[in-house]
Amino acid sequence: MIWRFGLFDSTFTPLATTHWALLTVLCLPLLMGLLAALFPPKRAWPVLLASAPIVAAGLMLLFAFNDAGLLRWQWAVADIQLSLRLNGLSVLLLLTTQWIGVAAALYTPGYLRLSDPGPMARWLWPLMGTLISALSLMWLATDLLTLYVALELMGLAAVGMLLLSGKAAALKAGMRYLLLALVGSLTYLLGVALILGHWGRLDLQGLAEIIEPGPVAWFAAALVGAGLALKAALFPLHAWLSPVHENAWTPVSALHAGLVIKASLFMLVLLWSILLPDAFYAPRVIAWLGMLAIVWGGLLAWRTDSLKTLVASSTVAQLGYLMVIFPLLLGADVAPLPRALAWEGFWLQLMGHAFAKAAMFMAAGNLILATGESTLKGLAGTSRRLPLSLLVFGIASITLMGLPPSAGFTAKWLLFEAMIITQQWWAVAALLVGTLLTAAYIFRMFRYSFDESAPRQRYQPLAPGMDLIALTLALAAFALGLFAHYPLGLMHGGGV
Amino acid sequence: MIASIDVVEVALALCLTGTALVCLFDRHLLRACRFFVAFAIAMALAWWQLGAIWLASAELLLGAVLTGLCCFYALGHVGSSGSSVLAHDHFSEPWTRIAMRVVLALVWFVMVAVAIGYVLTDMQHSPAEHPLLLAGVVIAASAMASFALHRHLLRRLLAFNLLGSGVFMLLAGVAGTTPTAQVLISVGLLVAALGSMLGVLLIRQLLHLQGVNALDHDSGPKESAT
Amino acid sequence: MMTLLLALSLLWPLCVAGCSAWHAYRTPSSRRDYFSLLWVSAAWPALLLAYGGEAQWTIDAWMLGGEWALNSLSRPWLAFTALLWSLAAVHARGYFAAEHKQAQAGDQDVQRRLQRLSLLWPMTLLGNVLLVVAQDIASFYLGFALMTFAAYALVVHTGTQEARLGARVYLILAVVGEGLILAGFLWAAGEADTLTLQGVREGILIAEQGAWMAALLCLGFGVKAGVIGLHVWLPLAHPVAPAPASAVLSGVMIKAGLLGWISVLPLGHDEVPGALAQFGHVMLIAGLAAAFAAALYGVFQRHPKAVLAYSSISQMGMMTALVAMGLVAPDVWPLLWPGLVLFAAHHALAKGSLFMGTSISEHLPRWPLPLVWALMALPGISLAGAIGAGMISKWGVKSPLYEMHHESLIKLLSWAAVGTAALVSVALWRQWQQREQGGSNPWQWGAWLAGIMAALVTPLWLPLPAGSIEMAPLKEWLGIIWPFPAGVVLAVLGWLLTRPFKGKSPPAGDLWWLYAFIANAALVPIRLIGHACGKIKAASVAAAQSMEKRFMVYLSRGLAGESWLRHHSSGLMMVLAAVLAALLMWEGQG
Amino acid sequence: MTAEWLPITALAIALLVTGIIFVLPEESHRLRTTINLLAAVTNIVLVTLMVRRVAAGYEDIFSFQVVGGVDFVLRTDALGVMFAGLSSLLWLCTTIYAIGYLEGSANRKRFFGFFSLCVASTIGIALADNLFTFLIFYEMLTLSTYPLVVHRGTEQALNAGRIYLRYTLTAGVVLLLGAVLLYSLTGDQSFSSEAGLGDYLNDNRGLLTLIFALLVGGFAVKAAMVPLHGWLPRAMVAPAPVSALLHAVAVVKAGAFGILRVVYDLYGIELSVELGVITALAVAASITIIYGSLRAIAQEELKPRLAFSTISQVSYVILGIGLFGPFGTIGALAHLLHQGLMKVTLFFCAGNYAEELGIHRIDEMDGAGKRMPLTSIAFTIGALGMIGLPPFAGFITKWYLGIGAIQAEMYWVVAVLVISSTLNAMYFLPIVHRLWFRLGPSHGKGSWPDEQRLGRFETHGWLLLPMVFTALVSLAAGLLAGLPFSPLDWATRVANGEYLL
Repeated sequence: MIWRFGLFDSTFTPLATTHWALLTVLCLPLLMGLLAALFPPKRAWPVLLASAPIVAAGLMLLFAFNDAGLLRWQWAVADIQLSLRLNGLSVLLLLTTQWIGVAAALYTPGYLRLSDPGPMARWLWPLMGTLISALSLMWLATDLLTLYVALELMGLAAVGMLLLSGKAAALKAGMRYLLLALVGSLTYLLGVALILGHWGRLDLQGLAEIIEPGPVAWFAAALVGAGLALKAALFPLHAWLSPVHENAWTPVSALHAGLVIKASLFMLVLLWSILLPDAFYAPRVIAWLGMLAIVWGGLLAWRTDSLKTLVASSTVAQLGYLMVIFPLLLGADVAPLPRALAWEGFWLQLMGHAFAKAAMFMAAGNLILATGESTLKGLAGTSRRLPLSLLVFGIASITLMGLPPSAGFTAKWLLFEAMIITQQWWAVAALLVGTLLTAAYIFRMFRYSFDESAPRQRYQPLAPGMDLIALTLALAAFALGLFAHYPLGLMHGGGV
Repeated sequence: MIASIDVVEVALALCLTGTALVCLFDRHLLRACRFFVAFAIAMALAWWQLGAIWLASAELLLGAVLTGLCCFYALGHVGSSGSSVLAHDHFSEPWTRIAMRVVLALVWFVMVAVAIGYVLTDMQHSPAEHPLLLAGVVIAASAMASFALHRHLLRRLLAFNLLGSGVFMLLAGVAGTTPTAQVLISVGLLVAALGSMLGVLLIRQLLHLQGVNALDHDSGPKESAT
Repeated sequence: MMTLLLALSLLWPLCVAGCSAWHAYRTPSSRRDYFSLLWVSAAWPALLLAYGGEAQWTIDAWMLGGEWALNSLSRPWLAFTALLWSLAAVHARGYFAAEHKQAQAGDQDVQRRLQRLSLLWPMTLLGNVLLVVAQDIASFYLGFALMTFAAYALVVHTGTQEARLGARVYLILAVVGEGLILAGFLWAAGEADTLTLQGVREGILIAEQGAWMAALLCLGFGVKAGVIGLHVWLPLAHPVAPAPASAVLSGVMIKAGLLGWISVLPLGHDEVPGALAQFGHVMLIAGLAAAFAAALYGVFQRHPKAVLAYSSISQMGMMTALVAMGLVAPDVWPLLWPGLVLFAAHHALAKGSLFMGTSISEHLPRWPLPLVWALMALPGISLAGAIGAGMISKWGVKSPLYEMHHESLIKLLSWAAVGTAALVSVALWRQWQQREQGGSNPWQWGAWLAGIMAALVTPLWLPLPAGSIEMAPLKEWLGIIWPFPAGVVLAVLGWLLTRPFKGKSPPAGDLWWLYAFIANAALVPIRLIGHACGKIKAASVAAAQSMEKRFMVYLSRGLAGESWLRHHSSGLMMVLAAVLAALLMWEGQG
Repeated sequence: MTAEWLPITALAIALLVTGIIFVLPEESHRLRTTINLLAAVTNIVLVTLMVRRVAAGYEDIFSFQVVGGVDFVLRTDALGVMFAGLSSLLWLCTTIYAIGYLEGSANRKRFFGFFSLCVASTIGIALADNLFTFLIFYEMLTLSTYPLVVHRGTEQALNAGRIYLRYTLTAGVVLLLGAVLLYSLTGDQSFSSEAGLGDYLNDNRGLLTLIFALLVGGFAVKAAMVPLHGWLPRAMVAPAPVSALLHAVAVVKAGAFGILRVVYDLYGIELSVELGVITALAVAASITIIYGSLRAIAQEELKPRLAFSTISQVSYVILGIGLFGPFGTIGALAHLLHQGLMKVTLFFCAGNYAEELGIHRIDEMDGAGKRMPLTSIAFTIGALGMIGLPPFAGFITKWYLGIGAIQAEMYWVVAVLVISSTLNAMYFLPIVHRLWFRLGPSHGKGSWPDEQRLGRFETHGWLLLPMVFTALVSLAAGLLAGLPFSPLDWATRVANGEYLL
């Protein structure tokens, strides 16, 4: 399990150029964000210009990984050993982060121009930069300290971004999120304290070697798990999520739903697979909660009247899919084949959802922006006037429903295979029910949009490219599904 | 660790626990904030006692001064004209909620204590040898519970800060004041301070916008809609 | 050359129909000629073809593989079919002259009717020709179906209440018949894996269930041939159809059924299995029953055409019996079939003339009445076997039976001929009663006269194998002729005896009314069940809807739990941590 | 010589057109029409090319790996090419028809976009060589038809769309489960593999049966087999070209085609017989046939009657599969094409009546034959073909099915065929009768519900042309069934391949 996270020594020392690429990836978003705060971009092209080196650095790392396998950088500051590593999973998540981040950034100028954001708008840029940097750091981190730093950085940046819209509802939701996120990190820290106290080290590779099952590992796992579950909005600790998304700006929601909560989940999987390599019940508790999440989130989204709540609740349900996989990822009694399938399915689902959810938020944002209504009923007749936004929404929702040819489908296929091999019929049922519920709420929304009997109203024209950016993301989720072999192969590449 | 009971540590531990509990459960918030400042100073002393000078100064600066100022600002005693809306917590919780939180606090207390017991095996035999650690457990558990119990935003913020301190204390207690632990704690302190500042700003802004001091029913209509 | 002729004889009617349709849309109604010479000529190529000699064609591209042939059987058959069609067409030109004028004067209703008729008449003809030459199942079935369904227009032509009833009965039975034929063909062809009628014959012979296949086919064709029980459309459809249509219906179209039998039954084969022979007996009895029952019932009819229809049933009964002999006594068949064909041909022309005669009696030309009635009686007398071709055809049937010693059948057939004679005389009498003066058209009576002539000299022009038919020796004449006077006498006696009873005559279509009653009675419970099902469905839909509504209420109430979750997030987090810790501990210790 | 570009190009063209249409502005009608028609014609050319290559014995395969053990494979085999041919032919017809039908109405961009997508999915379904690829296009079809069903945006249409999705998505889920079960049992199974699943029979009999039930059950929803047919009559609210395509090729046929693939190419006939599922299939199909016909009789509106007729007719295909033997197979395959041609004709006619005269109910059709002769002739051809009368296409298939039933010694099937023919006659002949034999508004009796004068002819030329074409083709398919490359001939070729004759 551990090798999958790239926690082993690399064969080659990284080239000097990769150092620069690493530096670019980690720091440039932050710097560019600060720059943008000073000179807020009004058009998309400066953003594109600024993000080009970041993406280029990401691709460079990808090629470097392709050439050399696992990359590992190490420094010693004072007495503390710091190290970063890049394996297939990190590359994938890094690229996902960058692309979604870039898409959100490109989307932002148009959005801000149209939505009259107020004076706080310029702060969005540094926060966004911080967020990207923190996320990039998280995918590369190899010790609990760095993870903690990245987690906190990300959390605070996320809270800040969510607050920017300045509406009272947003502030309330943000306040709740802030408090819960802080408490969640403290709980995580408590778990880390136990680990540090017992084993005296924080580097994951070392911990993975020396940790054996025992009460300390279990308590630490429980605390870390609970804290991260709160931050990752896992059912039943998800309730802060939808008000937050409902009131935030569209690009912020997209980033948050696509990436931020996934980061906590990533940490949860990472730490648990170190702390609980062969637990039986804990992953199952998560899985059972996941089943509930699928149903609950689906029902919430089904009955809601607000478009953004629908999208946010669907995140809860989609996280349920990921939770359901836990017993296959962790635990001692899983054969290698289903574990490998579940592993691939998990990350594919995660990435696919990230792309699709980001696209969906953007599409929803476009719809809301254009119609001036945030309720589902307000969408009546949009199929005539805003076909492209709806199409994007539709393509994104195909991924969420897990219908072919999307990443959601391919992931579901892999997961099904894994579950069938291990005979987890409940999980299979949950996934199937989830598909149907997803379809139910998605098409409830479409039903409104196809309603032709509604009175015609004025629509605000969208900035050029806003739809196209969303479309690109949604199609990326498709491509990820159809050509899943390559990214999944990348995940193997570092290990075997 | 020395075998005999360190009087200074015990005193500090008692002082910390006492101030923390008052801070957590006093409905009069101005008083609670004062106690919080006192707690932070005691905390700094504790760090000093443990030999972490850097942490002590950080705690003094970030915890006592900055966070304290933040709290008073939230109450309207620093800077802008004060309003007394926040000064007193008027919420009365149903007894079931209180009972549940008490039970949870106990459970957490036991859990954390047991966990630490496993980490420091010698503590199982003589728990009184680590008074600060014990205080940390008590503070963490009760702060957690009161965070879950309270609805008043400032009180929750205070509870969070106390929880942070408790956790740092535990961390230092079980891991010693190694550089790694110090870095962890400093990051935590910084984040707590930043969070508090952000939280206080939010509280003020919310009060300004809507006159609310708790997060009740913010999106109630959304849920009840079918 | 023959191929060209065949193509022409099949395509010509199609062209005629096409022209008719073209005119309907392109020629103004006042100048439209529905029954032009072109139209009349529709059957001529087929007639020519019949005299062109024997030939065979195979066309693979045609449906399931086309096999067409003119052989010793189909040639005479085609000849009399095409001849009667031609005559009837000529007759129709006269018959519809009055309506034609109305149509040109602008009566839209009449225009519509004539249009329909002039379009579907050639189509019916086409079907008939096709089925005669077809040797493969698909073409045969195609011809049969085309003829059957296109003839609907012929029956319904006048559009009156009775016509619609007759047409409906015709159509219902036709559909039933098509179904039976299809089933029989499928079964037989499926067992024998064949696509030709030849194959079907052989298949039925060797198949285990051959008798049942034969039964299905026979019943299916029997609808057209008016086998007893399925004959009910004849007396309902014939009186309402226009005279030329009745003529072809009764003359050649019901013969299609007969041809069907001959085509599919392994007649005259050496080793007819027992079951099949058994079936032959059943068929024989059915045929004779039809022959007698129809005569008995028919004499009480009022409408001359209904009487003639019953006469057709009776005659077809005889032919049924003769066909059945091919199964019962296979050795007689090689001698019998030319006689049967002659019998059929003669009956076709004679019955055609009789039906055309009904139109003459309704529009009497300014001729001496006795002459007219004498002319009218001629085909009837011939039909009873007393003169002309009738005699020869009787003998043609009788002599093989004599040879093979089936005297009892001969007796029965003779008695049936008595019935025929009685029917014919009743028909003439009814015509006399219902005669009307006025305006016979030369086309009309010309065709009629030609028909009579053709009927009387049938053997002369029918291209039967040489030497298969000969004149009856003089000593047998009495045996052939006697049924006619007997029949006439019986009819007169009967009329005299029943005159005191002023009862109503029994309705035409006898069993139909029983069928209709049974079907209606059977429909009642079905409808009830249908209604009940509908009610159950409505109730379940309503129940489901109310359940859904209730569920939605519960659901929205339940979803309010979301806000509870929101306010207890931190508490739940504590619980989760505690639960996870407890579980792990328990699992680790346990 | 290989031409692996062939299948993917056929698919890509349809997808490309979809993209182009979505990008083009709503107003550029002419350009859209041109592109649409061009693509449809190109596809026909491509399929013709495929037909020639398959006839010459080549099979072109295009594939790439999606994830480990699962490939995306397109292959031109005889069966697939047959279905692809039907799709591309009817694509052209329905496109022409739709252009005329939707002239002047709103949302045409959306309509044609999804229409092309629908066809692309159908082509994908036709050429898919394993279950995974098949499922991709199958679900794509489900989704792309939804906007077409709800196109009008009325309450009724939206409800119909919802019900359509309820059925098809649930079926999709069931199908997915079955497919994954199968994959986890056997791995990636190409439709072209000779082996079949016989190797797994001994150990996994129950599981194989279960998978079969899941797969066929899933496909049966689209094939509208009773009791899974509820969506089809409701989906009638869609515009006529959609109904035509839905009924003739895209949706119901996709279901039937799926069952064909499962039985013939995935399980293999021997195994299906061995499992005993074949007879069950035949029984289910028979029930559907009879039930559909009975319900059709009870309908008083034209399109619902046609819809129930479809339910009944599509099950002929299933019935043909259920008859173990080459004749049943030929019948099933030929009916796939024949029914498509005839049904599309009927729906075109129904659309024409509705557009030109506003006729929706059957009792409004009196005398329409005079007003719209070509339409009525086409309708008559379609109806008589449906009844199974020679020389129309329907007869050919009915014949083969009957022969197949006899050879499989399932005599009751013949009874089913005969009864259903009779029932078909009962619901089609009255319409034909009304068209030609009843007096109606064109005879000065009453007036049409909503008469328009759409064109120089009896109605708009674009509406007339495809209808006449399909009517003629369905006539020719029966009349000249013996020609090489006729539907029957091709079906025979496929069946020979399946039975290794």
